Amino acid sequence: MSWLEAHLLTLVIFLPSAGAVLVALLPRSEGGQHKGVAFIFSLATFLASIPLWTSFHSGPARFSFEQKSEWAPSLGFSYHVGLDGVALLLFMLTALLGPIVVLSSWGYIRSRVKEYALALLLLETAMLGTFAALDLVLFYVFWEAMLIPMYLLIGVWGSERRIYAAVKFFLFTFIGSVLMLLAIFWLWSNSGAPGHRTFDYVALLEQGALPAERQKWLFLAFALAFAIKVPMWPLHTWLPDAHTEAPASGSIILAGVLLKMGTFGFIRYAMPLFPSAANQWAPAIAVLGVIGIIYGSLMCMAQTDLKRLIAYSSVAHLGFVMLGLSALTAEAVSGAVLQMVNHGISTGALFLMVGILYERTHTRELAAYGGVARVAPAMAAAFVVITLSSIGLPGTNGFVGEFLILLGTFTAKGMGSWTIGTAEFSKGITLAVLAASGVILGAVYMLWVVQRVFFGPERKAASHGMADLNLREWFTVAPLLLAIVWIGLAPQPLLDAMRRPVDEFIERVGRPQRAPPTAPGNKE
Amino acid sequence: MEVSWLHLIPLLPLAGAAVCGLLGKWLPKAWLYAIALVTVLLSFCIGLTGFLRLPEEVPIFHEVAFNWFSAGSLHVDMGFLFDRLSGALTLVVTGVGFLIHVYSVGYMDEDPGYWRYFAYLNLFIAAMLTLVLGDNLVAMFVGWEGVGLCSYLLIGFWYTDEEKAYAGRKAFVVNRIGDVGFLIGIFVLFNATGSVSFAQLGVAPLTLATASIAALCLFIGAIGKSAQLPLYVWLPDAMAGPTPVSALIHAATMVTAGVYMVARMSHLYTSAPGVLALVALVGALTALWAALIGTAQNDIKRVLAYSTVSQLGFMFIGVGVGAFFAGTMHLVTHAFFKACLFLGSGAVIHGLAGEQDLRRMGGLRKYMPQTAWTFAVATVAISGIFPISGFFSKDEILAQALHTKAYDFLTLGPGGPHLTSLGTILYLVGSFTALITSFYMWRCYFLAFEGEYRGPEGVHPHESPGIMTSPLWILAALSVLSLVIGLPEPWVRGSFLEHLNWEHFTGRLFSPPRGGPPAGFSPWPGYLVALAIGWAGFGLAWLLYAPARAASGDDRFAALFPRLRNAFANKFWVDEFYDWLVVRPLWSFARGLWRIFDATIIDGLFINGSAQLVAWVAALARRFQNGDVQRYAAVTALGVLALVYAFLLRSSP
Amino acid sequence: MVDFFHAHQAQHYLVLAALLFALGAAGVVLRRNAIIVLMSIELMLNAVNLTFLAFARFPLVANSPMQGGFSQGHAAVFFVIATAAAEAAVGLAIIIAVFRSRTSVNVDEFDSLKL
Amino acid sequence: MAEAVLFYLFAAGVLAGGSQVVLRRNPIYGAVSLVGCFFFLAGIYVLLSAHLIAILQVLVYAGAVMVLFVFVIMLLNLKEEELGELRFTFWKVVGLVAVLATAAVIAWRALGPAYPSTGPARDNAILLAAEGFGGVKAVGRTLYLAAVLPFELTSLLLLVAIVAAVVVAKGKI
Repeated sequence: MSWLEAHLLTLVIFLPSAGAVLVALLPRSEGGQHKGVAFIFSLATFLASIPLWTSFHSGPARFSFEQKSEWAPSLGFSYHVGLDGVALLLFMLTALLGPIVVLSSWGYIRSRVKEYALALLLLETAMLGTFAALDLVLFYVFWEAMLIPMYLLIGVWGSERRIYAAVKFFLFTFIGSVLMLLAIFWLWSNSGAPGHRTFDYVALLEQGALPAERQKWLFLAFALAFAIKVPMWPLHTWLPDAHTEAPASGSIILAGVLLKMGTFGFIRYAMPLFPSAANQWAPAIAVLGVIGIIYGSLMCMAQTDLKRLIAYSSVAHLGFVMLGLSALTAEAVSGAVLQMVNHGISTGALFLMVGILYERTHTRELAAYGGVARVAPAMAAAFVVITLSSIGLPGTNGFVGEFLILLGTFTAKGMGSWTIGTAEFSKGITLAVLAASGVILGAVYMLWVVQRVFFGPERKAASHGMADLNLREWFTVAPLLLAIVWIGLAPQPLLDAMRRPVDEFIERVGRPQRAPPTAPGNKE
Repeated sequence: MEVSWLHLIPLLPLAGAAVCGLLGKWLPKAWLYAIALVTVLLSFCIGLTGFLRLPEEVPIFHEVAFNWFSAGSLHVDMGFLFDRLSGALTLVVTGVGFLIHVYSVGYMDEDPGYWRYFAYLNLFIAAMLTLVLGDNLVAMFVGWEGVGLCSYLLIGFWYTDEEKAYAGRKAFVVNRIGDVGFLIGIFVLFNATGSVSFAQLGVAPLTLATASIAALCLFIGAIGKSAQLPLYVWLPDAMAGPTPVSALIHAATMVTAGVYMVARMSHLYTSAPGVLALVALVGALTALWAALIGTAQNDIKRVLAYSTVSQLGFMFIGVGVGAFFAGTMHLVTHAFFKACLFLGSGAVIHGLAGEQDLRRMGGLRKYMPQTAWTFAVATVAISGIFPISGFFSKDEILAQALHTKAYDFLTLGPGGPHLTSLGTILYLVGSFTALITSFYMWRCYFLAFEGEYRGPEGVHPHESPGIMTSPLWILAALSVLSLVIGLPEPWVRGSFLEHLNWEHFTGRLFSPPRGGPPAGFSPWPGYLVALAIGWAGFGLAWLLYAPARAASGDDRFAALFPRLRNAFANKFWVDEFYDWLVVRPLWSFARGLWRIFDATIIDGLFINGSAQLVAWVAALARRFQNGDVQRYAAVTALGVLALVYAFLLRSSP
Repeated sequence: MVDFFHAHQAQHYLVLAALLFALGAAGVVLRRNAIIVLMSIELMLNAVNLTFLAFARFPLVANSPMQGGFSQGHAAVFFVIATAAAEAAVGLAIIIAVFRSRTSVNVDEFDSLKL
Repeated sequence: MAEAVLFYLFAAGVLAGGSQVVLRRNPIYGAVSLVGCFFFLAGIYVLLSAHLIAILQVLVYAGAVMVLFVFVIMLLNLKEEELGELRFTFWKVVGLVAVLATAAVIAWRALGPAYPSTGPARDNAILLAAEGFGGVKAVGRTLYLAAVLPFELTSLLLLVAIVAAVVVAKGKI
């Protein structure tokens, strides 16, 4: 194995940081060279990550491209990175969105361009690192490192109520993270004798299950951090504010990658580390997921602000993902992972389109729009395709994910059943049927948006000679459109990549190992 | 037989759609037309070749194009199944589709969005072919939703009109309600059998409960797609689209998908006789309901739309009584004459510069004789007047309903009365509906083509160009000729026509209902009654709307049944009822939930409330932070005292 | 010699340190003049130094567990002295700076730190 | 015996000097008595065998640091009315009481039985005295061998302090 091969992952992770260093060295100026550097480095990151995808194969090792260097051996943490199929998909998604994000706000960001480019590049490294980390401390460092550039993106380059939104975003996320940090420390202190303790994810995973009583609290601590990030109902209210106030690039990152951190955290950390607790809480999470689906959809129908509406649609979509994860069947979990990617692409693209609209009209009010399709037909066509993906039409990526989730949930016999009176309702079937109603509501609100914005007579926002997509915007939209159709028609490579981690996940969480008996009298 | 060319049938129109949609704006018009038309024609030719070469013993072509997705135990192939049923429907879809493409060249020529139109139309053909040819439920669902999408796009084709855009959205959403039922049906079947392919579902043993639930869920899908009670409301509004679209999608092909699906899943439905009865009942009620509304509509396309809903009801009676061949046969014949009717109405609208109101037509036979003749032929067909196709196919359904044995084992509840008389009820309802059908179709014909011209001044009614009339003639001819597939089997036994006989042709395709097919009844009594009914409807229409005084026909009708006609004219207020019951409460609920729960309780009370609490505590703490360093020092000294006390006096011995 | 140790164990030095510390602390709490506050802090630091030295001189165990032995106490005092020098320099600089802008060295007039 | 006399003498000097710092209204008297206090303290250190520290106390504290204080006091040249009155407020009283109570607790505890007159402390002290404890060599070995990193860092601290003092006091650079 050549040096390059052994360090490829690390190189990709830190390539944007190298760009950030370069940006920092460049003098402050009015020109576009900061954005240019950011674009080149994010594009290079994406290109460099392509070999990861092409040379990825599920070998005997659980993680590919693994690299481990001691960092502080006496404290048990190390620089340990690697990718399994699930992480790889999200890693690729992040790398793909990187250059698109830089291009998306090219014309819109005019103040503090240097800092903006810095924030974007550092954020990208943090995001990539979060997916690749295999050490809990490293993971936590990357996880928190995402927070700062994102906080600045919202707070500095956002719109009117940006400070409120940024603080809200920060506090919400941080409260969860702190509990997770405590749980990480607990795991560490429990992982061996002093001097032999470890933060290493793989080592912790192989140590076997903790007592059920302990798992419960640790799982809750991890789950809270991730649930806020997802965000699960009722912890979602930071999301509409953050999305509404963030600039387009921030919204794309937020929807495309940051929300995935929560669901990724569930599938990578919270559930496998604490399998019996996960198994025990899964129905509750599934119920919250379904509430999120229906509630989020209803919220969408009540909005008058375009970005806020799409933010709420994320709540609904992520509800699907959480439902799939907690169904604990191979179909549903595969669907959930696929849906993470799908949501990143389609909702990212939606925010991209909204950003393009906003750049022209400077309004997010739905009432101001109408008849845009007449003046900007290509924009309308792109938006409709993305909408179709968002409502899960067959042939687009959204369908495969939603279908697998619903089918997997429907057949989830392990969830047990509720008894109401004498009637017995299988939890899986009930939840799948309820969640399916979200499919209807999704069509209701998304098509309403399409009609409101693009159809009908031309209203205020469309009237002053709105330009259609320009070349730069095409470059941002086209890859996402291609991805939508490509994943819709040929999702199998993605499903193949995630097969092994999903199977292991099911193996570990789906059928809980006999947890060591808890202390007598502590009967669970 | 495994083949490798089946995927071409849907792929060609899809490629056409892609070219038209992506490049159409820049292509010369002639090229675009050529691409759109030739791809469909090629599909038709492939379909025809395949159809003629179907092997005699196992008349099936099958192809697995690629593995679409598989996860866990689920395995979904993009596979195609070409048997006599799907083959025939392929021919109908591509054939009628091609004719409508031809017609559209004339109809849409002046519209600036013509390239978009042809892209959508080709996409529709591709989706419909996927629906028909799919070899598993998921592939079928792809087409199922795909046609819904095209329907949405084409209904809202003239999107600058808010109402038309709304109609498209309504169609999609109502269809989605059904689609969710379909999805759940797939899940139930997969849960029970572990497979989604027709081949395995066709032989899988199912318990009555599973079969019933699955059949019911799938039927909900059919209700949505095929516009049956209670989800039919989108179809009349769907007439907002260009008229050829109404002909192709909302009459001939897409809306019949539900019937096709029930026929395709005959094994499942015959395993669930209760649901089968429900299918027939829903069909009968819808047929009657829509026919009644159709008597009092003034928009020529709406009349045809309600007649479509009504005819679909007939088809469901057919499949619901276990006579899957009868239902699908009516599907085929209906495709021809209804497409002809719609295209005829399109020609009328075209010739009257956009006028759709029957009250402002009249006497058009003089101005557009070709349209009038073909329209008349199709009207004869739909009214069930001997001997044109509709007569045979509709009567076959009614006769099968009367003699059905599908419900012999069915009781109303455990130990309740047997439902043997259900078939008779269906027959009576169906016959009465046939009478009304004949009446309103002739009313429509008389109002439009006979009597004096009542149209707007300054409009010069004119015949359409040849490119539009020739499809009319072909479809009219097909409406007549397709009678051969409906001739009773005993009549044609032994002759070459036997191979064309639909019952014989599809013989082994469908599972027989539990009581077995009805056999040994004479068709004659049914024919006589049907003949009488057809003419009676014509007579009634003549009484009220005789050519000479067609204009005042509605007044006479209203004078006869004032309240009833008012109810018909207002479509039984169903739209208003749904609006009141579902639509407005849902939106108000969403807004209320947002304001009260999301914004006030979660965000206001819990989130900002806790922030407020922190602020109060901080305000309290701030009073101690007055900036006086010496006070800080004093407090520190107190703290040191406490620590020293704790360490030195409390803890050590 | 021996008698002396007998008579003067660590406790005498510790009591002296406590009193000196109290004097310094009282100065910090009571006096308004910032320079005197600073000098009182020096007193407190010296009281601490005294404790270090006393404990280094009279250890309860025979051998120090730390590398460097009981001289570590002296090393600590050394660092305290260095830090105190630095602190005095910066503290006096601050006093000068504040005096320039406020023409006062009274600490109770410095309250711009309050929220 | 002589050492005991010396101890009480020095201790009295230390306390007297210290109390002058706190009680004198004019800082210049305070500073001068602080110098005296430090000298007496250096004597105490000698009694504790901390010879090097005692020398440093005189050189650094009584010398360098106190010169700085005196210099600043002269520089500011406060007028009589600017010196400020000693004002007792509630919190000052609380602080004073707390300080005195703390000292009392420590003293009471120190005089208690933690350090018995005979026993290990005494034996260890005798042992230590024989090893040249507190001399330049002993302390130097500790500083340069065991605590070399903090020792070097101290230089950094002093550098920072110099820069900070210049920046803060200079106003505009």
